[in-house]
This record gives sequence, structure tokens and C-alpha cells, in this order.
Amino acid sequence: MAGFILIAVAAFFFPGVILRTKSIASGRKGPAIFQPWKDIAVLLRKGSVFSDTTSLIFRIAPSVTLATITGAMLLLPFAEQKAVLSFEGDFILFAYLLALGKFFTIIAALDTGSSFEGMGASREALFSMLVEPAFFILIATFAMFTGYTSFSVIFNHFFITGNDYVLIYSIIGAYLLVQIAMVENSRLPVDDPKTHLELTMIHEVMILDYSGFDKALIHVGTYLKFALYGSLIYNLVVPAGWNVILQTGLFFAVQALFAMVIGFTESFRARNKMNKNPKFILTLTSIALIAFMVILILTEKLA
Amino acid sequence: MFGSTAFLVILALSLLVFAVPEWLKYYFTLGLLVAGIALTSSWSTGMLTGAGQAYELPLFTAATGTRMVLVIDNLSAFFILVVNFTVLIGFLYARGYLEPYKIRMNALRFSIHYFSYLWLWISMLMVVMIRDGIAFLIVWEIMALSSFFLVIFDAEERSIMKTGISYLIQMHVGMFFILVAFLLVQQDTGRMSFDALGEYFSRHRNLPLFLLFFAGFAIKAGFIPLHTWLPEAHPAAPSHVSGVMSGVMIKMGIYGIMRVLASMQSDLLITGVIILIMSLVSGVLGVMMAIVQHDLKRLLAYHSIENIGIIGIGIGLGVIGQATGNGALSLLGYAGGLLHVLNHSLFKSLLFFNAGSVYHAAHTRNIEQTGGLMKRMPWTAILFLAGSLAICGLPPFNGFISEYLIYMGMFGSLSGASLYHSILIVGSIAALSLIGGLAIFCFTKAFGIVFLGEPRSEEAGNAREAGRSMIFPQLATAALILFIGLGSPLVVKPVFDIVTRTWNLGSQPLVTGAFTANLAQISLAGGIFVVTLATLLLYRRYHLSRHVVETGPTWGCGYTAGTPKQQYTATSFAYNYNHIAKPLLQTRKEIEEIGEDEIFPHRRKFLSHSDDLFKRNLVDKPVDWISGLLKRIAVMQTGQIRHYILYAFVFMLIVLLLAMLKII
Amino acid sequence: MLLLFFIVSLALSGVTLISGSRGLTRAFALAFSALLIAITVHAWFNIGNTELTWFTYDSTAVLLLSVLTLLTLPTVYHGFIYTSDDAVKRFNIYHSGLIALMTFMAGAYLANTMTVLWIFVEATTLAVAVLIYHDRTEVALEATWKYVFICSTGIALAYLGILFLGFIYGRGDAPSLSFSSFSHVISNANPLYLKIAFIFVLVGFSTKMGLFPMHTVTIDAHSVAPPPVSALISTTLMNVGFLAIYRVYTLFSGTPVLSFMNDVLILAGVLSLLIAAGYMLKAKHLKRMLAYSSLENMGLVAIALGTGGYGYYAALLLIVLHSFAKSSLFYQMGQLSRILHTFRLDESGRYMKLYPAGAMVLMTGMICILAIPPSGMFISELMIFRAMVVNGQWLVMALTVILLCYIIYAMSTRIMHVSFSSPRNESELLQPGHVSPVETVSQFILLAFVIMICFWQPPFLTDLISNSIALLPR
Amino acid sequence: MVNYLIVLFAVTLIYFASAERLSTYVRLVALQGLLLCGIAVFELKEVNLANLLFIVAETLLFKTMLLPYLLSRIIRKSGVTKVHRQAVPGFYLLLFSIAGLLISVILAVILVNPFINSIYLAIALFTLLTGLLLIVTHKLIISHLIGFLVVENAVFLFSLAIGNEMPMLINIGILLDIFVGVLILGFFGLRLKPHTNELTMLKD
Repeated sequence: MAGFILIAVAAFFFPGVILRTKSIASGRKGPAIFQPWKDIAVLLRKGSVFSDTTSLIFRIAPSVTLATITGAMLLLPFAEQKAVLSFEGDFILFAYLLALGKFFTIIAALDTGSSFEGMGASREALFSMLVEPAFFILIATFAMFTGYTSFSVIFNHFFITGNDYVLIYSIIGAYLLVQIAMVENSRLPVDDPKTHLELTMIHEVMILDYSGFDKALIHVGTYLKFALYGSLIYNLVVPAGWNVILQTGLFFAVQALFAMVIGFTESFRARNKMNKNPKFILTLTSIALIAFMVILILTEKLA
Repeated sequence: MFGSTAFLVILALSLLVFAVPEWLKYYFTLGLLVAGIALTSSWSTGMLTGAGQAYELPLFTAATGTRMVLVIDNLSAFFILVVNFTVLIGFLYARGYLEPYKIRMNALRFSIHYFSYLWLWISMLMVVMIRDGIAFLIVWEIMALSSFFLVIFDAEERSIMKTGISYLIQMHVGMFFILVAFLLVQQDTGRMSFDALGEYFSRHRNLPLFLLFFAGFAIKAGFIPLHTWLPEAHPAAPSHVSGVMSGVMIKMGIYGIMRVLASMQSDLLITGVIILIMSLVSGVLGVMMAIVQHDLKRLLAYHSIENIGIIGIGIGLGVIGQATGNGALSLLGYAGGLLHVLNHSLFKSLLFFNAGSVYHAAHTRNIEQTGGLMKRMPWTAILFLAGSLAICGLPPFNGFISEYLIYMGMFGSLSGASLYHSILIVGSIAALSLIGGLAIFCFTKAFGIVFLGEPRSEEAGNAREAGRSMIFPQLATAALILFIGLGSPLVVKPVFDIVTRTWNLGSQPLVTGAFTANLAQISLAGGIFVVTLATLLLYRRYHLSRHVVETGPTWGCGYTAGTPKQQYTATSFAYNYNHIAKPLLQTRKEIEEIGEDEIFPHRRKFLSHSDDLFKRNLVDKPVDWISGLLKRIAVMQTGQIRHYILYAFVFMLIVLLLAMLKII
Repeated sequence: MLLLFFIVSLALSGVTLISGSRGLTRAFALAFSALLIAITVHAWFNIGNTELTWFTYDSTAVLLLSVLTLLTLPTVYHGFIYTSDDAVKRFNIYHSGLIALMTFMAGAYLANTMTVLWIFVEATTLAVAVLIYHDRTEVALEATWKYVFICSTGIALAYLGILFLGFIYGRGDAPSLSFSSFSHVISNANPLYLKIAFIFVLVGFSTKMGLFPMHTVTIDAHSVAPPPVSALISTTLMNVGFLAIYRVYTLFSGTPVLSFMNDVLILAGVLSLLIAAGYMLKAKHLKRMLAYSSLENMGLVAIALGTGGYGYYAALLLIVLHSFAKSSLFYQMGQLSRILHTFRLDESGRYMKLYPAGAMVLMTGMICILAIPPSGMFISELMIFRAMVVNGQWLVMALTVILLCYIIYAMSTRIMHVSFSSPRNESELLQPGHVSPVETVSQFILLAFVIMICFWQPPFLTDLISNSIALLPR
Repeated sequence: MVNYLIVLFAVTLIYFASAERLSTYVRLVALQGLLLCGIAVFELKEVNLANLLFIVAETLLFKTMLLPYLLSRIIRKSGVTKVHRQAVPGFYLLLFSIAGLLISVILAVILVNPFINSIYLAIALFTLLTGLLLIVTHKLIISHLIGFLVVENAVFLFSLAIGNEMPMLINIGILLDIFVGVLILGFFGLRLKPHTNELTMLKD
């Protein structure tokens, strides 16, 4: 349960931290940390406008997405605390739940019958499809390394193997997770949420027609997703079994760091050309394969 | 014995389909179907709960040395149930689907159709129950033949006839592989039966015989590159038929492979690796080709190839597990494969029925012509959505369960696996996840373009919802899909038992126990998800009720005169993907460039279609080459007597010469 | 009894020629079929006995004789229908020719001596010539001429082959020895003689059997003869040719030339398949296509005989079943021509709409003739392949399978298009005729028998076949 | 004596190969009938009278008179006198028939056998080959008919070659054969257009 709550809490600061980092990096003071949530509150107060092309799908999609993300949150452990739902192969459920959410986002975009949103949908579908193998190979290496197939147990046994080179591996893993999170949340370098031209958008263009409550749900979902990946990264880099206070501190530290990384990337890096993206995402898969090689070496299968 | 006599009576009565009056035909057939289903299902449930029985039918005298005995073991029992369900649903659906054809076709056509349907069903049942070789081959061919007549129901179309015939031929070729395999067994053991396989395998290398069987069965199952008939035949057939064919008939190939594997003894590792790699190829290429299709049923057909690939991955893992003595792996692999057989039969038949309804409503299978059907035929749309989610293996639907089992087999076997093993497994994990992603891409496209947005054509615009008689059967299937998705432990337990008994892996309480627990957790997660979703939606409704809600046009970026033509089409949706997959798919575009002097360009039409590389290079080219050769040989009938005599003259001289030279 | 049969039936054929009225002729024809049935029953009751010194009721003979008898009534029936609007004279000629033909065939089956067999075969040629020429058209004349000429030349060759047997024995009357008394002479003969004799006999009788080297004229004869006659030509008459070759084969099978004979038979068979496949891919005329399908089946029979072992059984079964399936198809052709007024494939179509029962016959017959289960011919095909596997003749097997697939493709494409699709070019818009579905009953019965064989083979049949191949090496 | 006749017979065959006019062919057919009659009479010594008469009848009556008569009628009716060969010119045809002679002699030597008179055998084979050659290399139906008659003579010689007596059955066979020949000539020869080869309507 701890994991669930902490992720929820972290989600409150996450967007704010990103914004702050970006504004400081660009020499502005920037909004308050909780500004994004204030925006959400505003959205909740507003009414909604629906395109008369849209059907049921468009209306339920945000809720489905949010539900999937909450479901995914239940699968993540914190330190030695088992996740709410922890069983062999829970990460498969994790990945597929997120995929389910994505599925609905995409068809919702197609539901509006707008060419922009169709374009966004197609790109989103393609990129998320390409990123799947990377994630699964990474998980596979976890399983190979620890010999377990459940988030909680994997992360508990990660550093107990007593192998000093684990660090190399966990760094690669962390890097991968950061990139995957970028793609999944469609941030730079794959997609730039702050761009003004629909033609160059991916995620933003898909939710053009949302307003009010549904839009709020979508934003909440995005923030939670960030925190979700954040906690994955945390579990990967911080050994379980230290005392809880320290763990909690580290947890927020990692989340903040993750947010800042995103912020800095977005302030100092330009977005990829759209047709460069597949290549970029495939490199993630190859990096995952490198991680696999590392594991082969660590487990003395390749020596 | 009662059982066999009853079965025989049903076989005999099936002939009456031609006799009964027109208005009665459907119900008569339905009656036979229900009776037979009750009978055989009772057999198989009896088997699954108790001991196996054998029913002897007094067919096949000893002249051919065969006795027609229906033996029911765990495997056949499972397949019987799968077949019965889909066939029944398909026939219920057919009533509404065939309505429009009644004006065009005379009663005999319908009699033939119903008769073939009955016999497709009967032959599938017999295929899974018969052990004797000759009897098996006969029912195997009857299965192909009856399905051929079902495919060519709309036979006035020359293209459909062509497709049907090429289907028939390819099935025949497959049959010959199995025939040769059986004959080899007979020559060695003196018996021509599946029961004799064990004896043969114990004495000889297993791989060659297995490959023969595999070739034969893989053609039926549609493994790439032997799949070429599949994407042609499924669109040609009427939808309830394609549902049954894709749902259960191609699984007969899987059954055969499983049946042969069950008695294999050596060469297991290489066999497993071969199966695994072929399945991976089928899975990935199948879905990759599916994405670029515009014909809805063709797209679904390619997805059948993909799902056969997934099933194959499961089986391959099972064999590898047996080879490496990894009981858990083989259990999970086989179980995953077997369960996916069931799941695929459900959601694929559902999807095909849906496609049929769409075809009737919009009078086209080309998804570029459809759109906006969600508002016009909501039930069909929802059912299609359920089917797509299931086929993408997304929770909380049944597809996820089987893929989960297969994944777990792979992940579980990773620790402590040898180098090559782990490379192979990680490769297949990546491939399987890629398949999942591609499937999502494909079905977001299919569902989004067909059912969402604005209609792209007149017919789609005034489409009507399918009749009740077509909706209800689909609802039943969908309910089963959801049930398996949420109540998986109940279903997986018996599947585990079937697998352990069939491949006598010995009971593995650890694995089975652990996995029933895991699946329970998954069901729990599914439950939580559903509840969360429900609460969210309820709150949303409450919230919206307290805020002002208005509707307007879709935001057009300031452009206000948007037309449905501007929507994203299937082609444009797959455009980016096409860029990546070009080398594999060879998508061809046909567009006329605008000339230099053309100031006012006239209307143009843009055409893009991708044809099957394997079909073109592995089937069409050689076949055409040989037939050209044969035609060139056939020039003897000159009508000149002297030539006719000459042939005899030359033949005699040649033979005489050969005889003199002691060649023959 | 036999003598009576010959005398009476020839007398019948004679009086038919001069009979005044159709009714009388019909009566004669029916009387003859009754007679034939009687002789067949008689044959069944004393299998193995010899009559008139030159005729023996051995199993093979009885088998083929029964096939002929079973086909008699339908042939006569469809003959009545076909000739119903001919002048009385031609009507009479037709039926007297028919009676004569059947009598001679019966004689050929029962003959136990090479020469007698030969004489009857020659006689059938003359009798069938009359029938082929029945339509009195230019084409009919040409077909008849070719058929008679090539057949007699071929049969002359066969006669040389038979005379060669004399060289072996050294006595002129050797060919007139009965097979049974011949067998012991053969064993220590110079193989070269046997080989030459066999080649002559094979090539010579291939005209009758419709096998490769001299198959050409039977094809033409099929395509112009009246459908019921084509039915006889391509079934029982081909069986006569087969029987002649089969007799000699049996005679020599004890000697070292067995392998040689097998090779030659397989060669001829494969070539027949090759040609049949090629022409069926090009076929534009329905009846010609069926004729080529007969060629294909005879090729299969030759291959079966050549592979030996289970092949022998397969060959005889195939001969029987092919007779039933092919004859029913040819009877159907008679009705088809009355409905579509043409056999040209590009002008025929929509048969399923115009005459559903007939279309059913076409399709069922197609399935049967292509040996796709549930056709009984599948059993014999299966046994052929079994024999091939036993001998390890993989190349022959592969060739056969490929060619069979092409034949299935060619035939099914055409028949299905005739049944369903609309004609490619409706040159003349003739009013489709009307035929009562009752006429197809006999055809359905024959096909039903073929299908039944696939599931259940009556013991008397299996015993008969096994007895008739008892002499052959296991 | 007999051997001279046989050699003469062989010569007629070679003449067949080189002859240019149909009338020559007819004469040759008649001559062959005569020769055969002579051979038979000289050869079959201890054959019973009825049988002998039989043979004489079929040789003299049919082979020497009836058939040539019919042939000449046909020729007169059709009004063709010269043999139109197809691609194969007479020279090669001659070569062929010489080769045929060699082949048949070789065969006869290979097949030598105490019961057979190998000269008969050789000539018989040669006759067969010539007959077939006539059919194969000629265009006209009438030459086909003549070829067929020659083949029949080959059969006759064969039956003589076997031995010095001629059983009834074989006689019947030969008679039937000749009868067929007569029938073909009488029926088709007069009905068809024998001087042409336009009978190629039936072909694929």
C-alpha cells in the first residue's frame, strides 16, 4: 500500500518540479509547485464541450486510462513493502494495463474524426508499439538476474546478489526506464508538449477536443504515470532494506531528480524530427539488449 | 452401444437436409446440430471428469484394414468442446446472415450449404476422435471438402470460386504429406494409426517423420510460409463460415501437431526450436501484414496467422521444456497454447461475425469505405471492441490469460538457463511483446476507422444495426470471453490437467497451485480495475450532471468546412508504419503523376495495396511455371492419324531399345 | 448356357435391325439386358467353370461382367432418351449396335484364350464404330474413321504380340491355349520374347484401354459419340483393353520379365497422367475433358499395376469404381447437352440454376472421379501410394501427386464454373431445355455406390478382387 | 523356291518405299497377295485341305483381287495418281526402309529359335516396319489404307513364321483382320475424301 500512496503523493509535486526546472533553466522565476493542480481544479470547475462526431468511446476513454494507471500503481512495491497486488508476472499485467489505457486514448482520438487527432493517434500507436520490446527485454533481464518474476521480490533481491557490478547494470536500467518514460508520456525528445503547431504534436493533439472534467482526468493520469515510472526507477537504483525514513526520503529525492532531468532535457534539447523517432525508439531496444548482454556476463553465462 | 448408434443416426439424418421443405431446413439442421453437440459434449465432459471411453462405429470393413473407432481422451475432449461451442454460435448467427441470400439462391444451394456445414462440424469432431490413419485421412479430406463448399457459397463470383479451388488444392497437398507420414509408420509398424506413432518413434529418428506431419498440419493451421490459402479463403467465405474456419477449423492443424508431439520421444529440442522459430515468424509477419490490409476480413485472416503463431510459441516452449526437463516450462507452454486455442476460437469467431454484420450493413468489406458505425450499430461496435481488446491480449479479457501463461513460461525458465536457451527465450519475449504492440496498432486502426469518426460512404452513412438473431450469439461469445478473462483460475485448472495427462508430465502441484494463485490475483486486479472504472464513470456522470455540457463541431484548427473526406484513413493511419515495414511488405502504390503542362489537374485516384510475398514467390510462380510446362507438353492431339501411329511406333522402339540395353 | 447367350443376343441384335417399331426395339433391348443379367447371375453361380472350352468364368471376368451388367440398364435407358427423336431406322441401328457391342464385350471378358479375346476385341471395334457414327455428322465420320483405323492397326500389333507367344511355345496353336495351361510353358521361356510380346500387346490394346501411346482416338471417339455410348467406351470398353493387358501381365508375372513389365507400365501410366494433366488444363470441351480424365484414370491403373503389391488390388478397385463414376458423368452429359445445347465450356454455365439435380450429379461425380474422399477411389489411390512407399518409388510418387493436383485443379475449375458462373460468352441464346430431375436417379445410385465403397466395402466385392489377383505375385 | 518368293516379297516392300504413283501401290498390293498365296501353299504342307482352301481364298480372293479392285476404284473416284509425301522425301524414305530391313534382320538373328524360320521372321518384321512407315510418312488417307494392308500382310507372314501348320483360331483371326480391311476400304475409302488430309477437325 505504501508504494501506492507514495506514488500518489509524488504525483502532486512532479509536474510542478518539471515546470520550475524549466523556468529556472530559462531564467524565469516560474509558477508555484502546485500550479498544475490548480489548473486541474480550474478544469474541474468548468463545464465540458463534446464534438457531435464523438461517441461513447470518446467519453469513457479518460476514465479508462486513469483506471488502468491506478491499477498499475497497485502493482508497484516500495522498499521491502510488497505491493498491494504482488504475484509472479505482475509486471506483465503492469505493461498490459498501461497498454489498455493507451488503446483507449488512441481510439478516443480517432473518435473525433479530426485529421489532426488521427495523425496524433497513429504516431502514438506506432511509438508505443515500438517501445514495448525494450521494456519487456529489460524486465526479462531482471528476471534472469534475480531468478524471480515479481516486482516486489525482484527489487528485494536485486542488491542481495552480492555482485558489485550490479551498479553498472542498474544505471543502464535506470537510463532505459527514464527514456521509456519519456516515450510513454510523450515528452522530449520524442514529443514536445509545449509546441504550438498541431502538425508536430503527438499526445497533445490527441486530446485537443477534451475539456473540463475529462481533460482533468487526462492530466491527472499523466502526472501519476510520471510518478509511476519514477518509483520504478527508485526501486531499481536504491537497495531495499534500509530504514523506512531514509527510503522515503530517497524516494522523493529520486522522483525530484527524475522530474529535473525531464525539465533540463526539455529546456536544452530540441525535439526529434518526427520520422527520426522510430530510429530513436529502436535504439532503446538495442540498449536493452546491451543490458541483456551485461546480465549474461554478470550471471557468468557469457564468459 | 447407445452413443455410437446415436452418432450414426445423426450422420444418416444429415442426408435428409436435402429432403426437408425449404422453411424447415434451417431448423432441421439446427436440431441435428444441437443433438449432436449434446451427445459429443456429454462424451467429452464425461471424459474430463471421469475415465475415457471409446465408441466404435460400424464403418470401414476390414478390407482396408481399418476400424473406425472414436476414441476420446483429454485432448480430443477439449477440442470437442471448443468445436461444438463455436459451431453452434456460428450457426445461430448464420440464420440472420443468410437472410439476404434467400432471394438469390434456390433451395438446393441452401441444402448444400447446411449439409456442408453439418459435415464440416462432424468431420472436425471425427478428426479429433479418430486414431486410425485411413479413417483420419478420409475425415480430414471431408473436412477440407465441406469447408470448400462452404467457402464457395457465393459461387457466382469467379474470384470466389478461384479462391475456393486453390484452397481445396492446397488442403489436398497438405493431406498428401500426412498420408506419406502415415504410410511410413505403417511400413514400419504394420499399423496405420496415431497409436502406432510411439512404436515408430521409439525405433527411428523422430525429426523427419515429425516434419512430414508438421508440413501437413501446418498448411491447415496456416503457419507462415504455408499460410497462403488462409488470407484468400477467409474473406471469400460467408462470415459465419470464416468465423468457424478461423475459429476452430485451422485449430485442427494444431490438434494434429499436438497429437503427434504427444508420442514423440527424441529430437525434442530441435523440434521445439523449429516450432518456436516458425511460430515467431508467423506471429510477427502475420500481424505486420495484417496492419496494411484494407479488407476487414482479410485483416482478421492475417490475425489468425498471428494467433496461430502465438499458439505455436506456446507449443514450442512446451516441447523445449520437455527436452530440457523443465516441467514448469512445458506445462505453462502447452497450457498457454491450448488455452489460446480456446480463446482465439472465441474472439476470432466473434470478430468475424462482427465483420459479417458490418459487411451486411455497409455493403463493403473495405474499411476505407466505412466509418461512424458506432452510432449506427452500437451493439456490433461494442462487441467488436471487446473482441479487439481480447485479441490484443489486454486485461481483463481472455487473450491476456493465455499470453500471460506463455510469458510466464518464458520468464520462469530464464534463471539458470543456458546461454543459447536464454538468448532464444529473450528473443521470443521481445517478439511476443512486439506482436502485442503491433496487434494494438492494428486494432486501434480497425476499430477506429470502421466504427468511429464520420461515415466515409453513403452505405456506411445509412447502415442499420444487425438483427437480434445476429447479436445474441455474439453476446454469448463475448460473455464467455469476459468470463475467462475474469474467472481465469476456474478455466486454467482443467487445462493444466489436460496438459499434464496428455503429455504425461506428471502432476506438478507446485506450479499449478502457484499459478491458480497468481491467476486469482489477476482476477482480483481485474475486479479492482472494473470497480475503479465504474466508480470513476459514475462520479463523472454525477459531475457532468452538475456542470454545463454542450456539443459542437470537432475542432478544425480554425477551418470550419470539414468533411468526412478529411478524416484520417486506414492508409494514412498506417503510413508511418509502412515506412518502416516497407522492405518486408512491398506495399505498392498506384498514382498518376501530375504532368508538366497540366494546369488544371483532373481527377486522380490513389491506390495502395500490398500482396503477400510468400504467396507470390512460393506458390504462384512455381505453380504457373509447371502449368505452363504441362500446357506446352500437351500438343500431341494434332488430329493427324500418322502422328498417332508415330507415337506408338516411337514408344515401342524406345522401350525395345531400353530393353535391349538392359536399362529396364 | 453361354452358347445360348451368344446365339440369342446376336439374334436379338439382328432382329432389332429389322424391327418395325420403336416399341419392339425397346422390348428387344430390354430383353437383351435381362439376358445379360441372367448370364451374369449364372456366372456368379459357377465361378471357375469353363464353357465351350474357350470361355471361363474366372473372378476377374465375373467382376468386369458384373460391372457391365450393372451399367446395362442405365445405358439402355439413357439410350432410349437420347435416340427418342431419331428415325426408326437409325433407332434400330443404334440399339442393335448397342446389343452387339455388349455381347462382344461380355465375350471378351469371359474369353480364356488370347486369340478368342483378341477376336472379340476386334468385334467390339466394329460394333462401337456403328454407335460412334450414330449422329451421321462430318465430325462423327472422322471420329469413326480414326477410331476404326487406329484400333485395327493397334489390334493388328496386339495380334503380333499374341503370335509371339507362339514362338515361345514353338507350336502355332500356342496363342489358342487357355491361360491356365499356358502358365507352365511361360516359366522357362526366353525373356526377350516375353518382353517383345508384352510391348506389342500393351501398345496394341492401349488403343482400347485408352492408355498412353494410342490413347488419341478414344479421346476423339468420346467427344462425338452419343453420351450413353461414350459412357460405355470410357468404362466397360476400356475395361476390355485393361483386361487383355492384365491377362498377359498375369501370364508373365511369374517370369523374370515382371520388373520390366512394371517399368513399362509405370512409364506409360506416368506419361498418360502427364498428357491428361496438360490437356485438362487446356480443355475447352466438357466431354473431351472427361475423356482425358479417363486417360488419367487409366494411367493410374497402369501405375497401380506397375507398382504391384497392394497396387493390384488398387488397380481392380479403381477400374470398377471408375466405371461407375465416369459412366454416371457421361449419362449426365446427355442431359446437359439437352439443357445447354453445347459442350463448349465457354458457352455453358449456370447449370445449378437451370438443372439443380444435374449440377449435383456433376459435382458429386467430380468429387468421385478426382478421388477426393468420400470417394471410394481414394481408397485405391491410397493403396497405390502405399505400394509405392513399400517399393520406395519416391520419384513416381512425387510426379503422380503433382500431376493429380493439377488434374484436380483443371477439372474442378471447369465443372464448378459450368455449375455456377455465367457463361463467358453467350454466343447463341438458345432457350434452355427442360429435363425432369428423375432422369438423374440412376446416376445418383451409381455415385452412391462409389461413395459407399469409401466407408464400407461389401465382402463379396473384396473377395472377388482378392481372388482375381490371387495369381499375381504378392 | 519359297525363299525366292520371300526375297521377292522383300523387294516389293522396298519398292513400296520408292514408288511414286498410287497405281504402282495397288499393283504391289496385289503382287504381295499373290506372293503370300504362293508362300502359304508351298509352306503349309501337312495342313488339311479345308484349311488350305481357306488360306488360298483369303490370299487370292481378298488380298489379290478384292482389295486392289477397291483401291483402284477409290483412286479413280478421287482422281489422284501421285503419292504426295509430307516433309520426308523419297530418298530418306528409302534409307528408312533399308534401315528397317537391317533392324528386322538383326532382330530376327537375336530372336533365333529352333521353332522359327528366321527368314520369315525377318521379312515379317520388315513388312511391319514398312507398313508403319507408310502410315507415318504419308499424308494421304489412301496411303494410310495401303499401309494398313501391308501391316496385315505382316501379320499373315508372322502366322506363317510360327510353324508349318495353321490352327483354325489363328485363321479366324486373320480372316477377321482382312475383313476389317475390306470394310474400311469399302466404307470409309468411298465415303471420305481419300485424296486429302483434311480430316483434322478433331484436335486440341
